[in-house]
Amino acid sequence: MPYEVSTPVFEGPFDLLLHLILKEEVDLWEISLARIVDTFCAEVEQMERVDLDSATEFLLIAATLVELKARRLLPGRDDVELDEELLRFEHRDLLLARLLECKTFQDAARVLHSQLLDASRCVPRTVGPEEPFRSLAPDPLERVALDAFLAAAQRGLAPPPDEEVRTDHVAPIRASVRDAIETVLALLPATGAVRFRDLTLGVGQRLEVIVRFLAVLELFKQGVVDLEQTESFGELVVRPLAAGERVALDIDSLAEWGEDADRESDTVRLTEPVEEHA
Amino acid sequence: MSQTSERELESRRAIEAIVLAATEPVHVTVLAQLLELPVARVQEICDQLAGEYARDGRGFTIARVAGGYRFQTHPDAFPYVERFVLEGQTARLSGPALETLAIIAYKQPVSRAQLSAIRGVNVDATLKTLVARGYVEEVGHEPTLGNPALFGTSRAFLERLGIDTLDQLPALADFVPEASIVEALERG
Amino acid sequence: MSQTSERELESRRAIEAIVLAATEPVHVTVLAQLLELPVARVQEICDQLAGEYARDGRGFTIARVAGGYRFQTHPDAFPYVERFVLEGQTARLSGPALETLAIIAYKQPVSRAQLSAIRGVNVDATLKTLVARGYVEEVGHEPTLGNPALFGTSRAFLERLGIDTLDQLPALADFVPEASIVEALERG
Repeated sequence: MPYEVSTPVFEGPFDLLLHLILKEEVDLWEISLARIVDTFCAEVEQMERVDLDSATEFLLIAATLVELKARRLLPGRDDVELDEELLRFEHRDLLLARLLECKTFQDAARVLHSQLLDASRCVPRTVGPEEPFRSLAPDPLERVALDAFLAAAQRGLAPPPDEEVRTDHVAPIRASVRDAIETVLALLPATGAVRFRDLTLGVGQRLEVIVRFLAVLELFKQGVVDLEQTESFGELVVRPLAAGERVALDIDSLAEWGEDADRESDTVRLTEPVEEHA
Repeated sequence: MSQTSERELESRRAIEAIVLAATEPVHVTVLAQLLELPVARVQEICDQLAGEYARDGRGFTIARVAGGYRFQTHPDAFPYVERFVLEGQTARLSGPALETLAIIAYKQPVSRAQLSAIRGVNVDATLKTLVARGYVEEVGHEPTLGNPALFGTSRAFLERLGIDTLDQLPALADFVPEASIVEALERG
Repeated sequence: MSQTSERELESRRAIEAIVLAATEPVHVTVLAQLLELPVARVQEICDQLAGEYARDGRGFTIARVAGGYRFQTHPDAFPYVERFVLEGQTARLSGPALETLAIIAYKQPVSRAQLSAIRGVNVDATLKTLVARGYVEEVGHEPTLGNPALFGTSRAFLERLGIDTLDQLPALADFVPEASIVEALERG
């Protein structure tokens, strides 16, 4: 039987990402990530079973992309530190390197496949000797020691080693959305509007900018402020609603941001059930 | 003319290749059918080939055995082949075959499906080899749909391994098989 | 003179007979020992034989694979041979299995974790398949915590690829994406 590659369902996130980029369907840094996510979801739906590993890895990559993109979209300080810029390239290069590696081995596998195919057209003789030689041959099992036999059983029945959960990609969370809401409330003028850019003046960490953005979103959700953005990627304007229109801030709902959102931790608690948000 | 000799070359090649790769003597009618040639013509070609091998002093010939053709070694090379065979160079169990045999030995009786599930690959070819070698035999049938065969090790297996009973196999001590294997065995 | 050519004929014959009787490639040193000839001479004879088979349009050849010699069928005869060897042939490998195999072939020895990192997915099941099929085997352990196993390709891998050594694999550098692709990725 000839060797065949199975129909190209995407195996893992690199495959998919590579495919998407090379087909120029998406430009990861310029076009909305939503498209990648949509395409991914469409692919996942076509899979016979959802592979948790792939999905997880994809989440990691998507998160990296979101982070990179967020950094770009959020109003930056003019004096962007060189270190940070370099870090950004590093992230990007890491991803690029992985994608290139993935592509390299994809192509190597293709050649390997055709070599295997070619080789399978030359059928080796494995018949062995004819009689009377056949009965002269010692039995192969006679040369197998009992402990080697045991070892073979152990290999054959061995469980795969415990999987190691890598968490080094999870950034420690230092900023709390709850704190940021308070800060934003303090910064909001009583009347008139303010640019989001101004709400983040003097903020050093990108992460803090992101958290402050989340705080603004929360305030918008709760009906404390209104948001305006006249064009894509344009200036984001935050306008506090008049006292009459304003709804009282529901501090309890902030609980979903997590009491321990500011914990300094680089571990993920895998035992916690993940809540489904509507 | 050139057309004929091309066809001629193809037929000769095909016969040589088929007989070389086949595990049993290939019956002359099978060759005739495959090549779409009369039986007599196939015999003619085989005779011709044998003649050429003899003329060229080859270490093998194509011989007619039990109505079929097979390659066999030239009698003059007997001492070399004998030494080669006696040294056990022709008899080796591949790693995967040994592992499958070990699984059968420890988990018998097992079905083909259980073995495939544990190994993660289709075990048909390996199982065939093990049965042909006489290490493994059918020991019963499962009482489930289709009554799949159950396999176990043979008396010859014990003898070759140099033990009297299966109890003398070293214990798979402190060895807990992975859940998926337990499942495969339970599911049957 | 006649003495020499008699000895010569005997060696050729013996090599052909031994390789015909083997079930797997016969290592060149085994042949050299059995024939009491230098390794280089054995290689010379085998090259000569392969040349004669090609010249005579034989349906087989003697090929050097995984360090040894074996008889194998001529690729042109494959359509005929195919029917006889369907059973023994190795089943196809899936795309992911091939990619993992390629990584192992070029990066060996390589650990499970390294493979997963490159593939971006868990490779446990694929690795198990490759090991069970005999393409891949454990070749050692990393001297780090937990001593994770290191994997490499097997002899059977070379045999199925029909190559003598890993050096005969196309250079990995040939597959490094060309500038335009790197650019596309960079732009992305």
